[in-house]
Amino acid sequence: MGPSLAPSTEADSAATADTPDAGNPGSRKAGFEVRLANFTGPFDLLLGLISKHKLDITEVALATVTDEFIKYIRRLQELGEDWALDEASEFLVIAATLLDLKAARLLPSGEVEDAEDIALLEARDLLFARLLQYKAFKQIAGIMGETLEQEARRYPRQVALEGHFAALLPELVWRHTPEQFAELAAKALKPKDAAPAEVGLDHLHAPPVSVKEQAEIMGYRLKLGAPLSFQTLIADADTTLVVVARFLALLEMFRDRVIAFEQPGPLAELTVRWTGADADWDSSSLSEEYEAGAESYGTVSEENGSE
Amino acid sequence: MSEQETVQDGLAELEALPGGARAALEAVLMVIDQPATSEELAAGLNVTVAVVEDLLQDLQREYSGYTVKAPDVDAVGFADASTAPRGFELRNVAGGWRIYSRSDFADIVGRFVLEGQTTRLTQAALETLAVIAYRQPVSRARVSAIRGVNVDSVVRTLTQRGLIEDSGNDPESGAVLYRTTSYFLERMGIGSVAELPQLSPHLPGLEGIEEYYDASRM
Amino acid sequence: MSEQETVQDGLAELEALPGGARAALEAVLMVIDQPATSEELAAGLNVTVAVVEDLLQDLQREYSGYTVKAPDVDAVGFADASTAPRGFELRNVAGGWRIYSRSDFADIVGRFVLEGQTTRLTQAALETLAVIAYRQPVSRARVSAIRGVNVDSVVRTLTQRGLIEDSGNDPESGAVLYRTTSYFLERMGIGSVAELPQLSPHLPGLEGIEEYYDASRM
Repeated sequence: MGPSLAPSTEADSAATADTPDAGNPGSRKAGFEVRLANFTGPFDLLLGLISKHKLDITEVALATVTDEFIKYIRRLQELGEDWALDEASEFLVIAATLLDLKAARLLPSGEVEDAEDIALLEARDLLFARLLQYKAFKQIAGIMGETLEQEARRYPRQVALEGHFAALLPELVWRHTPEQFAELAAKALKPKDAAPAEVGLDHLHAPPVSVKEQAEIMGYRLKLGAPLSFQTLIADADTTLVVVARFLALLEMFRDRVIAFEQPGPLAELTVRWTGADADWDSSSLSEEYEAGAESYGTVSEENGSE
Repeated sequence: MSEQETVQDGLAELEALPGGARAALEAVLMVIDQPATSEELAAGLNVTVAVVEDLLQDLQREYSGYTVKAPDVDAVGFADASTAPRGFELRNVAGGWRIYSRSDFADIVGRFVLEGQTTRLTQAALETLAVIAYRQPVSRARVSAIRGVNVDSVVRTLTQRGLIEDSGNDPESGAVLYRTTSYFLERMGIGSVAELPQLSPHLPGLEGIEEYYDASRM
Repeated sequence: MSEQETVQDGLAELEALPGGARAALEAVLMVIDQPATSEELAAGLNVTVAVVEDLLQDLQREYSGYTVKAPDVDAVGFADASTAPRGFELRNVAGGWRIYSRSDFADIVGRFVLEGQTTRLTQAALETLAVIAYRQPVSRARVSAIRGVNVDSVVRTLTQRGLIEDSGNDPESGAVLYRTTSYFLERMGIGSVAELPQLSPHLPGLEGIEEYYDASRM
């Protein structure tokens, strides 16, 4: 602690600035309402109903929700509301979870025949739990943020030891030669590569199917211009895993706003159309939920928030 | 000489000084730069933990504006200066005692103390911190799975800020596990992670999922 | 609005806080590390120097065991706690004010300080010292970024041990910069920092390391 004596307006504002309650989605979400054939109400309530099984996720036209949301955000921007971006990125996270959820629910759920089907069923429940958990942690994070801010208004006394006490300290034992010290410095200064999070075990159980790779294939086909049905897109898939990977890839691409879905009704044929203005889009912008390395999905939600 | 006697001598010695044991404790509180436990303070002052804890509570009350003798003060109809809150407070956080400036004066104190000022955490950092706090020890991959995004850079920032730390490796996967630090407790103003708000009220419609998802941890 | 009025407003504002202007001044004095002059304190509190000097003298007297209302206390024959000296004192050293532990308790404080002190630097302290030695002058935030952990307490230890010192503020960020001391050179057995061994033989592929850190400089 080496406090400076210079009065600082910057430090001052850091200590006093009020944040709009960044952690409480309830208070911020209040504005956005979803209007669907089978549901009208705030987005949060929609999530709540889905999580309580009172509304089947497969009955929710997510495209409609998204369209409405985009309209809502545009309106906010026109009104000069500066938290539109926050709300938009939060929506993306939640919508992505909903999409995953819907993806899992839409998968054929007939007889449980093999381990793959069981895995898919479990994945569906996990997604469910994840959605709930995510919401809970979001609320808790809001509470923690408020606590941290309140607590930051107290400054601990942590002054340097007074000279006469410092003089009492026993002489340091020092056994390093300059060379050993340099070695230590070299070690300490070496850039630290992020340690691998863990050793992946997935490949031991199933042949790897890369969502990213499938996204590239989907992207290539769709960029030709003509809308394609999902059936066409998976016609050459030789395993269920490839079908799943392609579907997830499409969801990811939808999240990247480069494609659009059309589906006249539940379980009707799903048509996919390229809408990306950016002809340069490639799969490297995909989330690393499936692939390690990229950062793109992270950036939207990582950098938004209260700053 | 028995230990009991030594301890008694310690107290007698302190009481002989101007201001007594209470002032001696105050003097020690002036030089600590991190929370000190009542055991550490008792050992340093050579008195029992019970004595130190009484003294700490006295001081805490006094700094907050109520002297132990408040009724007497009322009785003589004289509002002594010591019944007004002081500019600082004594708090028990992260398992130890430490003196802090009172939060009412944050704006003024902030003009003098530039460092130690922490910039506010982003929403992403807060959420990651929350997950780690409630799931510790936990790997980055697991936090990622819960938050649905890659958390590597946020975890790095939190580590640099001293809010979380490496707590060894998962015996199965070998993944680095993270836990919150005592500095985190200090910043939250709590004594231990057990004092964090309950998570369950924030989990809607949880029936069954809890056991399924994470029986051991909720 | 004249300057005089502004200053008066500052005082009224302080008096409205719990404990008033005196507590506000106390709050500042309790947490500053470097002694502050009455001018600096007056500027920070937004009151006149005369007001601050009155308050400082009040506090100094009170800490030493005499409240401003001591005669009243005598009159009612009641020795209030606040008339006993506190464990700390307010001293004016080299033109600046700061709160210190009271010298009567030097023995006790000294004993407390010595307890738990080791004569050896921890690995964390050594590595931090090494980073500072080779990157000086350098801010704590940058050392933190390089080491990937919070180094606040280690930097305090190294300062306390006289191995590093404050070398002014970064012109851009205002952060305190640290450099090694002549005591450090003495312990290393070298005449100047220039005599520290070159790093390159120990660090293959060092080229570009500067850019690496500067890019992510915080």
